[in-house]
Amino acid sequence: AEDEEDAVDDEVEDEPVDDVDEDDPDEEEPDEEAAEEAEGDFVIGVSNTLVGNQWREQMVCSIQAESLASGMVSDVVLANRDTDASGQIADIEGLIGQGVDAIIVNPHDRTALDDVIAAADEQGIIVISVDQAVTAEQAYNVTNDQVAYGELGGRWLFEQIDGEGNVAYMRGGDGAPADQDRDEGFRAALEEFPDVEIVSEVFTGWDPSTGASQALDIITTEDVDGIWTSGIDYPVVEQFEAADEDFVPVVGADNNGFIEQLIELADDGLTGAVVTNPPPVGGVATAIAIDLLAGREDHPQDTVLTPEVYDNIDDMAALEDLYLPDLPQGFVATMEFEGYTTYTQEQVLECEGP
Amino acid sequence: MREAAPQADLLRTHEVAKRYGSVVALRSASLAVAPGEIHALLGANGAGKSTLVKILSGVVGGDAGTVNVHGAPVELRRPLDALEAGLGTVFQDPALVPDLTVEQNLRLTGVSPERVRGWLAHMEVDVPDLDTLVKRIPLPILRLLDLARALAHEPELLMLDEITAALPGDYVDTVFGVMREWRAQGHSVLFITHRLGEVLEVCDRATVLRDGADVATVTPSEGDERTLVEAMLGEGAPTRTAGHRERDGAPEGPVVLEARGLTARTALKGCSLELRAGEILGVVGLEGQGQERLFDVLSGDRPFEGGELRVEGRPVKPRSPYDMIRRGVVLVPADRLHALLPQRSLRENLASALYNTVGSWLTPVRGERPAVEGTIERLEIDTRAQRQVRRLSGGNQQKVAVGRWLAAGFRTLLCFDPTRGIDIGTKEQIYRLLRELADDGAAILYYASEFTEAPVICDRIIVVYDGAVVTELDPAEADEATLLNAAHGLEENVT
Amino acid sequence: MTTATDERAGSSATTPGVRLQRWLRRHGWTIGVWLLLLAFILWYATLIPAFGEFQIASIARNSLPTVYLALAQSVVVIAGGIDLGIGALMVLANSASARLMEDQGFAMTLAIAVGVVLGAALLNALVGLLIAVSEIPDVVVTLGMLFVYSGLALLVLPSPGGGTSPGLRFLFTGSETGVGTNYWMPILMLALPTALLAWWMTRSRRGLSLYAIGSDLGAAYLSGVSIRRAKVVSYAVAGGFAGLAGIALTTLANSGDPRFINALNALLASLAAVVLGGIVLGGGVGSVVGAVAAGIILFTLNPILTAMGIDPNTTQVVRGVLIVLVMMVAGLLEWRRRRAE
Amino acid sequence: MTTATDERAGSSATTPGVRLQRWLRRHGWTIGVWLLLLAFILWYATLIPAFGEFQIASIARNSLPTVYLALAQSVVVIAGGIDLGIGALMVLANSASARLMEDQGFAMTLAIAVGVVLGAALLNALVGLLIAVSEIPDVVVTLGMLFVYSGLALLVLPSPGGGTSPGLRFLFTGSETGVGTNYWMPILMLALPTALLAWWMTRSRRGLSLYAIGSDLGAAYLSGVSIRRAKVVSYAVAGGFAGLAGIALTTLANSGDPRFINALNALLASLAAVVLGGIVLGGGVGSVVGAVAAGIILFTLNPILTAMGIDPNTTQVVRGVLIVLVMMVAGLLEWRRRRAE
Ligand SMILES: Nc1ncnc2c1ncn2[C@@H]1O[C@H](COP(=O)(O)OP(=O)(O)OP(=O)(O)O)[C@@H](O)[C@H]1O
Ligand SMILES: Nc1ncnc2c1ncn2[C@@H]1O[C@H](COP(=O)(O)OP(=O)(O)OP(=O)(O)O)[C@@H](O)[C@H]1O
Ligand SMILES: [Mg+2]
Ligand SMILES: [Mg+2]
Repeated sequence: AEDEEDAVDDEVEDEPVDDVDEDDPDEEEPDEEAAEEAEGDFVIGVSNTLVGNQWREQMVCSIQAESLASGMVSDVVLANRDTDASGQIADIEGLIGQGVDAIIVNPHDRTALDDVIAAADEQGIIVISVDQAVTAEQAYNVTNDQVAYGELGGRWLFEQIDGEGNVAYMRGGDGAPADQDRDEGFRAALEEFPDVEIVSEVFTGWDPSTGASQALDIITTEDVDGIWTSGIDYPVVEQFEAADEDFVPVVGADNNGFIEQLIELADDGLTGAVVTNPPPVGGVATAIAIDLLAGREDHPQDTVLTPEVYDNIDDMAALEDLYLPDLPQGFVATMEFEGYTTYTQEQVLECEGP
Repeated sequence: MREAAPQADLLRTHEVAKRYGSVVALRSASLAVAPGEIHALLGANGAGKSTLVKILSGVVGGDAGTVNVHGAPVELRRPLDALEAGLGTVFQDPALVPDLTVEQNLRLTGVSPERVRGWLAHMEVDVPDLDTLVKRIPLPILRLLDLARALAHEPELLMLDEITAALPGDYVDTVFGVMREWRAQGHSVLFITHRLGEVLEVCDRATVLRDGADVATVTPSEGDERTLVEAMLGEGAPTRTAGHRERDGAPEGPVVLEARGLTARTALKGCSLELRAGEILGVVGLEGQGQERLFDVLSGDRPFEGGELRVEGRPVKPRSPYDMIRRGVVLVPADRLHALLPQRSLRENLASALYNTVGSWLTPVRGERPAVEGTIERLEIDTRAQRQVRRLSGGNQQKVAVGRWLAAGFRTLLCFDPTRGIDIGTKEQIYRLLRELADDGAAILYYASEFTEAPVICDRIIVVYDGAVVTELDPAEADEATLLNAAHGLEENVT
Repeated sequence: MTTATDERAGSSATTPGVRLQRWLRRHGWTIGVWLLLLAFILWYATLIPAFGEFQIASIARNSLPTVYLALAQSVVVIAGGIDLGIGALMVLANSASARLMEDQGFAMTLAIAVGVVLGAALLNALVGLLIAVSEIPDVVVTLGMLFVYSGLALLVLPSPGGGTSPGLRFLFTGSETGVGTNYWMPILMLALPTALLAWWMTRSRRGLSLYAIGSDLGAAYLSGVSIRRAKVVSYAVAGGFAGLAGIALTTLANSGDPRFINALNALLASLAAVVLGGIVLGGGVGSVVGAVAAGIILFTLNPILTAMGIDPNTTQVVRGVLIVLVMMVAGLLEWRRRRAE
Repeated sequence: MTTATDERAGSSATTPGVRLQRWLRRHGWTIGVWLLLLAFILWYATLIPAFGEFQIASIARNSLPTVYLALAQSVVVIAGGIDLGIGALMVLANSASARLMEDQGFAMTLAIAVGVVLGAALLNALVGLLIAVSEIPDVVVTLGMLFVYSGLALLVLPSPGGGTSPGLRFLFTGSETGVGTNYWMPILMLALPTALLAWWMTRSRRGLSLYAIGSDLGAAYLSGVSIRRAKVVSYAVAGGFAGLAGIALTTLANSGDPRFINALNALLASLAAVVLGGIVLGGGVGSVVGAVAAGIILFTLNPILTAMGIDPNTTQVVRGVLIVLVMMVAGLLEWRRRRAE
């Protein structure tokens, strides 16, 4: 996975650093606190509102693993349940009450957390939003660039079908910020290809079985030349096999199962591209939080990790590198970020915090 | 036939006891039933008869005491134990599952349909199709089905708990026929009833329970009623005149409730009556002549199509009981538990009718406590099991059904068979209460399924037949024969 | 007097015609639901360009989980209970089986399937026992179990994954890949358990005892039915069917999915199927056969609404209105019949 | 005999001591739930480094939606019904209010809030009317409404968004930003509606009529209660409280969220609160005051389990087990008391 990590590093370095607001009076507080605290005594709180989801699971595990590997965190407090924005606010309030030093949130809503994040900041708690950015100015954001995700994958697909034809657009969760961002990018790419038509647009809700049955519907009733998926990829490819139809180009995410299909089915005519959407953003956020708490290094307010695109035409080697033969289909193959995460793959898989 | 020594009893219970929480349902019941006899089990409400029967049929476990069959002790832990010991039961409550067909019910209890059909044929009850849902079968037939099912087990002792309470006269005779036949075969019958006439007619011996203990075993014969009543109720048993009017002649009060040619579906075919303040008007009729619908219509529970209904001179067309309750007309229905809140406390039940007297959205309820306590005292309601009305004995439940209207106030009382399944002592209390109410100016319409009741307490009697009032009688001349004739629609000459 | 006697007697002289009429009346609802299902399928056939074996197979296999769950809920409801945990138990069975069956051979997966079904039956029997012994209302205990089962599912399988063997997939879906045109296998898997359960419920003493406790606890008790045992049996059978539903899910998706929302959606579907199927909440009335048709109807709604091009957000509204409408029509018919009687 | 007479007489001469005893016994459950809540909060206080105004305010304001919804469900359940659509109605009110209130001033948002509450009451009153007139069981109609309301919510607000005014946020949460240490305002918003509702339910004729129809429909009818009106009123009141819950959600999150899962989670919470609060499903028994405490307990569980560091996946299991346990303890106490009587 060397290429990819390098690539990501590059992206991060490209990020403009001017987001950091120098006059922010709160900025100094964490450092003072850190000075008082003995090293290795930080408590990190995590707020996540979707459980039973592989990606989120790995995100949380990367937080645990990084906390353990850093040796500077004494406890990770998980507020992890299915809930909505108001529930997440309550969870964060609970974490504030626990006296955590930093909170890593995967926000349910862009704006709803503004005030509670401000309240946490007042108490000197560092808040880092991962996966999706929040509007709260006090928060650090560590995100995968979802607009780019939509755009890169879209462009690959439209080029693959030579700029004309029917495309199925299998989106994620209706209303989710990530889905909206990806949509923005996808539409931007679509603008450039006037002869491409979307013949079917569905929301999978990022649910494999929903996606599978929708894909089957599409394959058997529509004449499509390509399919863009928001990460529900290998179930879609399975439907082609099941329905015994000829493959069309498929765009998916860095799911282990999809990578496997791209490698194994290349000879049967499957072409496809992986757009990375790595869950270790959690680990990255943890590393940043520890840096800030220990006063070791300053970080920009926003860290945006741009996805990579690997297809099974030109980047077969990269795919084979990513592939993890012993792990399940749904597992996301990108597990680390060089430059940020210090854990080993085993530590992520064990998923145990300090 | 069994060759048993005469002294060897078929069944002997020794000091059987049962308590529900702190309420002693059965204190110490000893009972001996000889082979080849019909043995009556008598007692006031709450004496513990049903409880004893349930213990003997293995449905309820006793707390103490022993049960011997043919001299050998038996453990009755399950209904099957009782059946194997030769004890078969017809319970007071129907024991057939309403949503299953008769055949499925028989399968459920492991009884052969052939035998049941045979017994029904023997009783000359037209065999209902066994593939009928039980809930579509009328209650009297169900009771006979229960009986046939019990007989199909060929029990040595057949226990019948108030089987005749829900049966019309001809079927009562059928049941008596079966009982005699059973006795003739050397088997025995344990028979529970509140009707002393039936005891005198068919029973060889009678055991009387009082307050959960046996007090006497007698051989009943004509003229023994008084003795039996005293045994059941103890010293100072009331006489059967409590409800009688003091003065003679028709009451002079104004007409408060008037029906003119009421029709309702096929049940009422032009029914007319006048009810005056201060009188108890008796209604007499055979089963299913429309009297039930008449009460429902008068109380606003069900609609009528034709005719006219007036309360205090003003015509009304009630859409729900509330319309009649507002006008002071209240109902005490046949099924008392239907009118009460069985799971709720005695006091809540008495207070429930009060809620109609308070304002609608924001007015608070006031003055409920004195009204409730006053009613409890006036009716001498037994408050031992007051936490849930369903645990009161039948008689006390009946008092609550009347009492809640007493607490709330009314002008016209419609009583449908208020003494069904009620012991003589309580009956007298209810008669007395109704008379007091009438003397205070209330108008009371009173239906009794037992023909002997109406002449005792009513000022006038009307007879319903086929959905109409056919006759009016003076209680003085209404002996049982006259009433029966009229009820069969035979004396059409009288207005 | 004559009329009265006639009525008493009338019941004995049942001609075949009368019997047929009574049979139709008694099973009217069940027949009605099956006719409705037929109508829906015919309607669906006119909505799409080609209706054939593939669609029949698709409907049959994809409605398997809903149908099994409808059967499970039916049994409990007929016995006078309600099982709010049934959907979560299905999800637990799905998660556990997908995890255990991954990369196993057919024989092994079959053994695991049997084990999961028995395990689910045992687990839910314990729930029934708790209800019977403690006399806490069904809703309360099973509401608790809804959380317990879904929590266990997440512990067993933290995120979607797992798999099963092609052989087992063939057994349930009629195809080793889970897709295909073989509709005999899934129809058999629908019909066989339904027929067995329906027969057991209405013909065997134990099955009848479930109707008995649902219909009238007192009468059942006096008839010598062991109420506790009947309660436990109803929950055990329901648990077994929930386990079967979980296995069916595993074979359909070739994976497990432990998310809470699945449990809730499945629960709602089972309740809707029971209600539409004419099984009266409160117990004692209805046939499991009706619930099966209702379960398939509920499933068929999705492709129909999609084929009609209805906005996915409106789909929810349509589904709700449909449930209420069907119940209203049925209620109206019932009311008219009662009035005419 | 003497004892019996004594006991009979005893009832009329009620000493203050006896009255207190009777009051304690009658309200035992409600008192018990409040004590349990107290115990939970004390426990929570020992689990975290500093327990103060912030925590009290946080618990008070964040449990507002659950509490309002618990009140709503209580009213319907006491009146013998059950409203499966109540959570979805809350979500609809939340979505509609968040959409309408965005960028509006305080006066306008207040007017919208009133409008939404009244609208929700009216909408649910129609549901009650449908149930009362058609006599279709409550579960069925409200199950349908669950889908209808959530569909409408998605139509009103296709994806999370919207907002409200700082003034309205202050009204519900005690802070214009929704976070802070002012606990008086949210506690007032908890206590005032509860007190009003409790008073109305037990003191006014209309309120008592809800208990009456819940206790025994037939008996209520024969006592002259208008069953239809009482049913409609129960659903209308519940609708109003669901509307209030929706507004509370809007002020807490400063946004609306139309997703189905929210409706289901809210429904489950309302059912659990009612059950824990001692309101008997089936109707007629219980006090809305108990449901309030239960609602807060259910909310407080989250921070407690987090603070205890329990594996999040186990949390579900713990929650379920807790519901069952509390009910079992309560059942045991009730049983012992009955035995001692
Ligand atoms: N489950 C119960 N809980 C409390 N008390 C009960 C219960 N069942 C019966 N009792 C009480 O036990 C006493 C005996 O009741 P039981 O019904 O056995 O009398 P009975 O002789 O059959 O009267 P009846 O003539 O009304 O049938 C009554 O006072 C009744 O209140
Ligand atoms: N196993 C049991 N556990 C608890 N309560 C029981 C049991 N069996 C019967 N009861 C209760 O006992 C009460 C009355 O008992 P019993 O059967 O002796 O009265 P009954 O003769 O039917 O009364 P009545 O003649 O007035 O109808 C019933 O209300 C019933 O709820
Ligand atoms: Mg009795
Ligand atoms: Mg009795």
